[in-house]
Amino acid sequence: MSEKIFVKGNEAVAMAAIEAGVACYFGYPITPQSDIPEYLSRELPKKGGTFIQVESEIGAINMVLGASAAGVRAMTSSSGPGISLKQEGISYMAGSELPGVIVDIMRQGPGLGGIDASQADYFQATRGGGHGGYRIIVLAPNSVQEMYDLTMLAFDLSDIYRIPAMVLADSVIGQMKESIIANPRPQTILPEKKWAVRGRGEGESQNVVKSLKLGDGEMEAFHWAMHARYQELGEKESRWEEYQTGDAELIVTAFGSTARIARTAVETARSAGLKVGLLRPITLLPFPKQAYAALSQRCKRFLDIELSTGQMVDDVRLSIARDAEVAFYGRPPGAGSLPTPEELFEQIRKNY
Amino acid sequence: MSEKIFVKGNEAVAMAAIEAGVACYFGYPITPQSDIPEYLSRELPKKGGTFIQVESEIGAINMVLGASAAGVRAMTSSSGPGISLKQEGISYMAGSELPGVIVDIMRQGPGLGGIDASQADYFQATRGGGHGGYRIIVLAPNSVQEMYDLTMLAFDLSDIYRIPAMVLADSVIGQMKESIIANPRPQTILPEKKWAVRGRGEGESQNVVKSLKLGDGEMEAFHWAMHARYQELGEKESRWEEYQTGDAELIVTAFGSTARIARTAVETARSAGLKVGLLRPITLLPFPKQAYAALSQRCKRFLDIELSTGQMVDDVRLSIARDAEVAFYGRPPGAGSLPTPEELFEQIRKNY
Amino acid sequence: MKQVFDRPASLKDVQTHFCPGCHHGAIHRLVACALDEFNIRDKTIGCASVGCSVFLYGYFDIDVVESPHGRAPAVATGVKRARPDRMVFTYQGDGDLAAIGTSEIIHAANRGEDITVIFVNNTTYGMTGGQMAPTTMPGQKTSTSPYGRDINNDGAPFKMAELLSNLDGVAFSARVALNSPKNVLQAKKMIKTAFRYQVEGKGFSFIEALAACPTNWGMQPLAANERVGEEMIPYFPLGVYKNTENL
Amino acid sequence: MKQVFDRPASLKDVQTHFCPGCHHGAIHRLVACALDEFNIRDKTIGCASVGCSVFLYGYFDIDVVESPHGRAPAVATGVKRARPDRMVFTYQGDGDLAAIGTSEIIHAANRGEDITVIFVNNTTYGMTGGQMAPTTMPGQKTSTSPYGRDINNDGAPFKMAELLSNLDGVAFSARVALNSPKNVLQAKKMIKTAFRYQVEGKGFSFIEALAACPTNWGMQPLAANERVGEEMIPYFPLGVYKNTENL
Amino acid sequence: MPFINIDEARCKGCGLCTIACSRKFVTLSETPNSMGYTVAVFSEPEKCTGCALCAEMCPDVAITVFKDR
Amino acid sequence: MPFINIDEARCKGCGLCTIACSRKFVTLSETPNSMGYTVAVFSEPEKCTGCALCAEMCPDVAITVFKDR
Amino acid sequence: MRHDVFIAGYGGQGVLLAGNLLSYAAIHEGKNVSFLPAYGVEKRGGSAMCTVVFADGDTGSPVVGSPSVSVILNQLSFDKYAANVRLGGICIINSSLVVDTGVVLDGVDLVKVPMNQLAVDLGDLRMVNMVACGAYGARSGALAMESMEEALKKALPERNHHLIPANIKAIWAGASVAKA
Amino acid sequence: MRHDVFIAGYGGQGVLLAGNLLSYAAIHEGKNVSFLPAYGVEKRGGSAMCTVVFADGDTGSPVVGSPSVSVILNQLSFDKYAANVRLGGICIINSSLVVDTGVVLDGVDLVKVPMNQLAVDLGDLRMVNMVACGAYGARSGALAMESMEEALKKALPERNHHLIPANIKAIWAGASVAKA
Ligand SMILES: Cc1ncc(C[n+]2csc(CCOP(=O)(O)OP(=O)(O)O)c2C)c(N)n1
Ligand SMILES: Cc1ncc(C[n+]2csc(CCOP(=O)(O)OP(=O)(O)O)c2C)c(N)n1
Ligand code: SF4
Ligand code: SF4
Ligand code: SF4
Ligand code: SF4
Repeated sequence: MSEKIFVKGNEAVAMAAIEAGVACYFGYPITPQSDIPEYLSRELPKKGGTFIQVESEIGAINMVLGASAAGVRAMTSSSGPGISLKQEGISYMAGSELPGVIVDIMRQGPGLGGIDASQADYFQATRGGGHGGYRIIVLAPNSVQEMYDLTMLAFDLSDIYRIPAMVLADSVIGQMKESIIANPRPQTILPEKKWAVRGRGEGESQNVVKSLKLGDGEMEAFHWAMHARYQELGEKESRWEEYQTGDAELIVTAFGSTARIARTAVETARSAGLKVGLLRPITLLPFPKQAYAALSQRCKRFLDIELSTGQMVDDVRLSIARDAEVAFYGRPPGAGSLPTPEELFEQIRKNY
Repeated sequence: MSEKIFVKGNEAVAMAAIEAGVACYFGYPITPQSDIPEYLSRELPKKGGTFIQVESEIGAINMVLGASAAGVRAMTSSSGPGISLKQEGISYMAGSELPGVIVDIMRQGPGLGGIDASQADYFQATRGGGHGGYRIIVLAPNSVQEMYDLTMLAFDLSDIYRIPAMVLADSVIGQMKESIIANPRPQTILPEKKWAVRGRGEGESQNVVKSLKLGDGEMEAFHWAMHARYQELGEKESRWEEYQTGDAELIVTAFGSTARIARTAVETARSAGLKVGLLRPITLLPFPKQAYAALSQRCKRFLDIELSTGQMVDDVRLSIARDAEVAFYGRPPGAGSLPTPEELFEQIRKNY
Repeated sequence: MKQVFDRPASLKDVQTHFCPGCHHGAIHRLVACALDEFNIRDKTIGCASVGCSVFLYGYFDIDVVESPHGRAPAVATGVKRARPDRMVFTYQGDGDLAAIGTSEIIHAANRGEDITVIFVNNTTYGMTGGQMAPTTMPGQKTSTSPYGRDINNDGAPFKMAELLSNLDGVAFSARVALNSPKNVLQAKKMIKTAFRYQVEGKGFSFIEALAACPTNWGMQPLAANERVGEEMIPYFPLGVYKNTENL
Repeated sequence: MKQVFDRPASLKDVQTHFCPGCHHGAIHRLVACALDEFNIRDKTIGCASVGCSVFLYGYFDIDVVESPHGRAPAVATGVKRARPDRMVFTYQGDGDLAAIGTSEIIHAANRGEDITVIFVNNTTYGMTGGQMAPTTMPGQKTSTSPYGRDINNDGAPFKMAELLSNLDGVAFSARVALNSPKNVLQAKKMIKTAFRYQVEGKGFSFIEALAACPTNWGMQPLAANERVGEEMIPYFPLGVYKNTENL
Repeated sequence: MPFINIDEARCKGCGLCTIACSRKFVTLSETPNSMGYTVAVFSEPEKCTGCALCAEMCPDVAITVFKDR
Repeated sequence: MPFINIDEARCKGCGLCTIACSRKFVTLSETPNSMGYTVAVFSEPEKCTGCALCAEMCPDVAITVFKDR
Repeated sequence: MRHDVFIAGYGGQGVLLAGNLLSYAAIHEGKNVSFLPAYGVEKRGGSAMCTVVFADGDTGSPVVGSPSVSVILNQLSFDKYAANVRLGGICIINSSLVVDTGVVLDGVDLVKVPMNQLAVDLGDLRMVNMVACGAYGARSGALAMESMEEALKKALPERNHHLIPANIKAIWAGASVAKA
Repeated sequence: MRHDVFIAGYGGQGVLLAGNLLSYAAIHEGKNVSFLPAYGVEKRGGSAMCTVVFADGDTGSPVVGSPSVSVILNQLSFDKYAANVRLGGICIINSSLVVDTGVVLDGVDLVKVPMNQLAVDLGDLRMVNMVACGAYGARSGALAMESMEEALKKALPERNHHLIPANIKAIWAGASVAKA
């Protein structure tokens, strides 16, 4: 086991990207994610990679589109307003079946917002904030180690399924420092990027990367094909963590930073003799429906906790057995609105 | 009753906007909605209004933000990619509690897409494609007359609730010609725009229009206040149409153009002796949950039809009684993918 | 008998969707000639934009990547940075480049990205049905300027070849036209020069081509062709606006 | 005893959040002086941008509307078109105006919107912690140009006062600095002129103010102030770049 | 003797070639073809100099030029 | 006799005023105040010309100037 | 009673104007009307189609899968759409251009009208769409000739009103050939 | 065993460095650590806080509502956060700056350490954060002095390693005053 290093969540993302062999980073500063471009502006050139601070988030996502179309690993990162501006580009990437990693360190909003942790962009991430009814892969780390590991996973899944992948965290996970093991890049077998534009080359045939599909039934067929791919993703790649769910009579569910706070609340509840468990989705898209379906066969009470007025709770309701109940506790984002373990324990007691 | 006029859906939107007293239109061309700016570039100046073809959709939505902040009625219109680009601006308007009307004539996507009718942007419209977990008002006309009437309603609701309002249609409704009655602007009592920036004026105090909320608990309070406003909207402003639902054993549900096609299919089914009804949401946000809840008390079988792989169907599932079943039939957008009444009748028969 | 004029090899032998008399076709051919000239067809990536030239991939026998409306210079930057040894060009209309794509073209030019930009100025939005463009001329009637472009409301037409020349990153900038054999031959020379700059790694090269859009101008092809010479060229003078080789 | 120097009435009597030695404060005061001078405080709407000047509403005793990052010129256009008889100005940093807001400023200027734009060039992104700006100087180290701005990768700094002067819509464009009493007095004159243009309906007026950002330059206030004179002014020369009154 | 070849299938009858030929050897036919285009026709081959200016003008690359030498 | 007034509560001790006064009548105090700022202090009032240049320089509008006449 | 008619041809044949004319005629008869134009990607040349639905009550779907009447102006459209006509429906073709009616349409009343020729005889090929309208009205009986004459005033821009008499002739010409 | 400590002061007092030091010390003792900095809107001046959680097992929530130990370096922070300390917990204050301890904290072990003074006595006010760390280690017993000494190597940038001996003195100074 290699030595542990004590780093910020955002730095872990940047380190993982380099380990994953990212060739190009394109981004525009925005708090609370600027550590990522700052780290990469320092380290990526050393590795022969390209770092550009672009004039805007729109320019950045479209450079990612171009670099990815050319067959290399490319990424961008942003938050709130910047992610909104990238929606058209993400839609084009999805429509062109281009891989690429987008890191979204959520901050409070709407509008200008601020740097406080938020989970109110769950819908934007999982429903496709952009046009055309596409979906992307969304991974939700809850520790600095996962910021590192899931960033590398994002690159692999994105290349394998040819779907843009997003790492979705917030300022708590992004600014927090923890010791991690900088795991080496996994030996995943990746498909060759035969489709990439590299110059057609002597004799070889023309490659075209595009979203345009005007033939009769062509776009509809694409939608169904992607739909099937999303199903496959759901079966093969859904990831989640269960803690003390075995005999639980109430299952708390939350993702990212909230799941960290909730876990301590669950521990408190256990030591108070309450049979409470925690179900944490690690992949938000695909949403681990199967875990909810299975657990709700036995346990009929769920408590969904989010830093919003309720978004993931829809997916929970759509995933559980019909006779199971879901309570919701939300702390929408903003200064001074981060819940404490003590507070969540209270909620557990109330809903137990 | 004033004389009927035979016009395109898009033209009806533009006429209604003028009747509603829109002072400023800001837009950027994109098919299939360009008839709107084209009509307004001709007619709005005659009424002393401002028409600007802006350099981009981003510029346009932000001009709407500015004009609306200054207290006048302002609007923009676009489709697919252009709507994606407006997401940041819409989030700022929502965060600043600014009224304003956005017309979205959906086209196929993702990416560049094409002019074929689509309903795959339902999530983008109803889940807030932008950041910050806000919601907007979404109205879904299914006739040229409704294009006219709902556009005027959009302006009123937006002014009353201080929430941006979207008119969501597609190329079928936008390009279709029907005879309409150009109703006069309703005599709605509207709140005075005391908050608008007009220059503080002698003695009066400063007005500030902003989304920034940095005080302890300030943004969280805003989220809950808006949440309450959305609930109020749901209770007071939900609109839907029921057709032959009284004794129905199967209820077809669809919005916009699809609802038009479905209605004929339902008629066919009725004449074939099948007890089938149609439930058409007119407001997609607020979603008429109460209608689904009520009908599903008695009728346990629903068939949701959309021009997508399934989006509104989530809201249907979340609204109906737990023991009711929802079947889904989707025709994702694209050339040659518009369903026919005959085809939908087949689906009704299959699910009856 | 020897064939002294034939279709360039980089141009597919297919019928285009362009309207009769549309200059896009001529510009396509000249770009293809440049690719042939430097024998770079197999190492060139074209960045298509959104407009009547959206089917670039259908006409050029090269790898092509589609760009969102106005973003071709950003997409091209991504491609070029990923594959610095390849030749990369964008092909953009005036709505695409001078309206929605303003930021992308200005910053790509300022960074001096080693790409070639072909900018087709036909004073209107062709694909969407003839709305006003940033280059629409004063008084010109379009579907969104029904009373003619009003400088006071809409501003004056952009002169991109001149404007971009002010940026240090720009190595070559020229304006050409296709309205006469003489101008076509001159345009061919300029387009080759623009690509030569990239081949020689000299930096960002820019070609503004004045083009006719008979369909949306509501003119017959010949009349439209004449308008280029009589109205456009006087307002958008042809010539080289920047040429770092002469510095 | 007569008070010969006092805080302008348009400027609230509050402590600002600006760092010691930040020139934003001085620029705020001079804008307030102009509002007082023409007695337009009560009919002026300020369009705040996103940056260290985001709290514009906290310091100016006028109506203020917040704009998304870079979009202040579009927001100002909306306000001005809705209320043509009001005075409208934007206050933007260099990241806001010359990076993400490039399209909006260029097109507002080209349309000749009757607004005044105050552009604060401090060669960095202040609010977000000192990243590279479009105006960051060659070789200048920032948190995203740790090895110094590299012209070949990042392009040369933008000279906005000069660039915008090329657009017909621009009526007045000048660059000022706040690093010495002389320059402050000159800046005061220029800012007043810019607002006078709007008061007289003469069209789009633009002020670029060179400013110190001690915090992100990692310098003491006095050293930062000196840098403005020694490094910035030679590269960004002060003066009037466009003045339609002299035409 | 030089001559040009006009590809009927490519020609859209825009007529730009006709103004290219100083000697007016290229003209448009009177009758529209199946596509509704009045395509270009080459007259008096014997006098063609093979300057290829018509071909240079043609936006649809419908003209090819031959010359001996 | 002209004099200036430095508002302790506004002054952030940046020192820009000190370079404005050609005669160096404005200097920075040695000891930081509660905010940690070494604020500006006005010395030798009797010689002040009331040119107000220090006030013009002050980014925090902490200086007001008085003059008789 | 609910009527629907599908009209197809190539760009330039005035398919949309025909659809508008029938729409205004139906409106003149106090019907509710939905007129749905359909255009392919290449708006120039290519094919043009439209569907007109009119009824006393609700028009329902503007989209029609199997039209009760189809009016087809060229071969390409015939090959592509003729087969859609519903059993017991009518298929009116422009026999000047639709030469090969290979597709057998049993249960469908196939009406051949040499529209180009009739139009040319009347002096202007561009009136082919009027001939088609007349043929539709006469054969389907869904709309009165008089209504179409009235409709011309609304369907045609002022500047073309001088053409109304000629157009009326064309309508009647189509009618006389088509009426069984 | 799970430990948590909350440190608050104003910008410039080295709160975050203190948090980092304790983190590295805990790591040195083989613990899992979560260090969560918290910054207000105005990053300049204003208040600085951080929370350090360390445990043999899972650190769980990086956010702590009622800390078991709070180290408070100025009056403002005391007034705002002292009351949060949990029953039976420890509240170590910088008595040089926290003069008014009006808030009664029953069930909490209030430890007064004149940190500024100790630091100044040792020759550098900037070592106030080191004094605080020593006080925390000694009073809570959660971390060994030796671990902190070790931690200095990692918490301080190379260029400041010459200050380590002085810092060690400061740590011990704080410790000696704080240990009951
Ligand atoms: C974001 C976005 N906005 C608008 C459109 C619609 N659109 C497609 S092409 C085009 C402009 C075409 O004009 P131009 O760029 O001048 O090229 P041309 O067709 O004249 O060659 C527009 C506005 C789009 N596809 N995407
Ligand atoms: C769309 C978007 N992208 C990024 C940001 C983050 N951001 C806030 S201010 C700013 C730039 C500040 O620099 P500048 O405009 O130069 O103003 P200054 O702070 O230097 O006065 C950035 C990138 C944002 N708020 N919105
Ligand atoms: S519309 Fe204009 S630009 Fe487009 S193909 Fe036709 S002539 Fe060319
Ligand atoms: S960070 Fe720079 S620009 Fe911002 S307030 Fe401080 S000194 Fe001024
Ligand atoms: S220029 Fe070409 S397309 Fe035009 S008429 Fe001549 S040959 Fe035909
Ligand atoms: S310039 Fe103003 S803030 Fe700076 S030291 Fe002088 S008085 Fe204080």
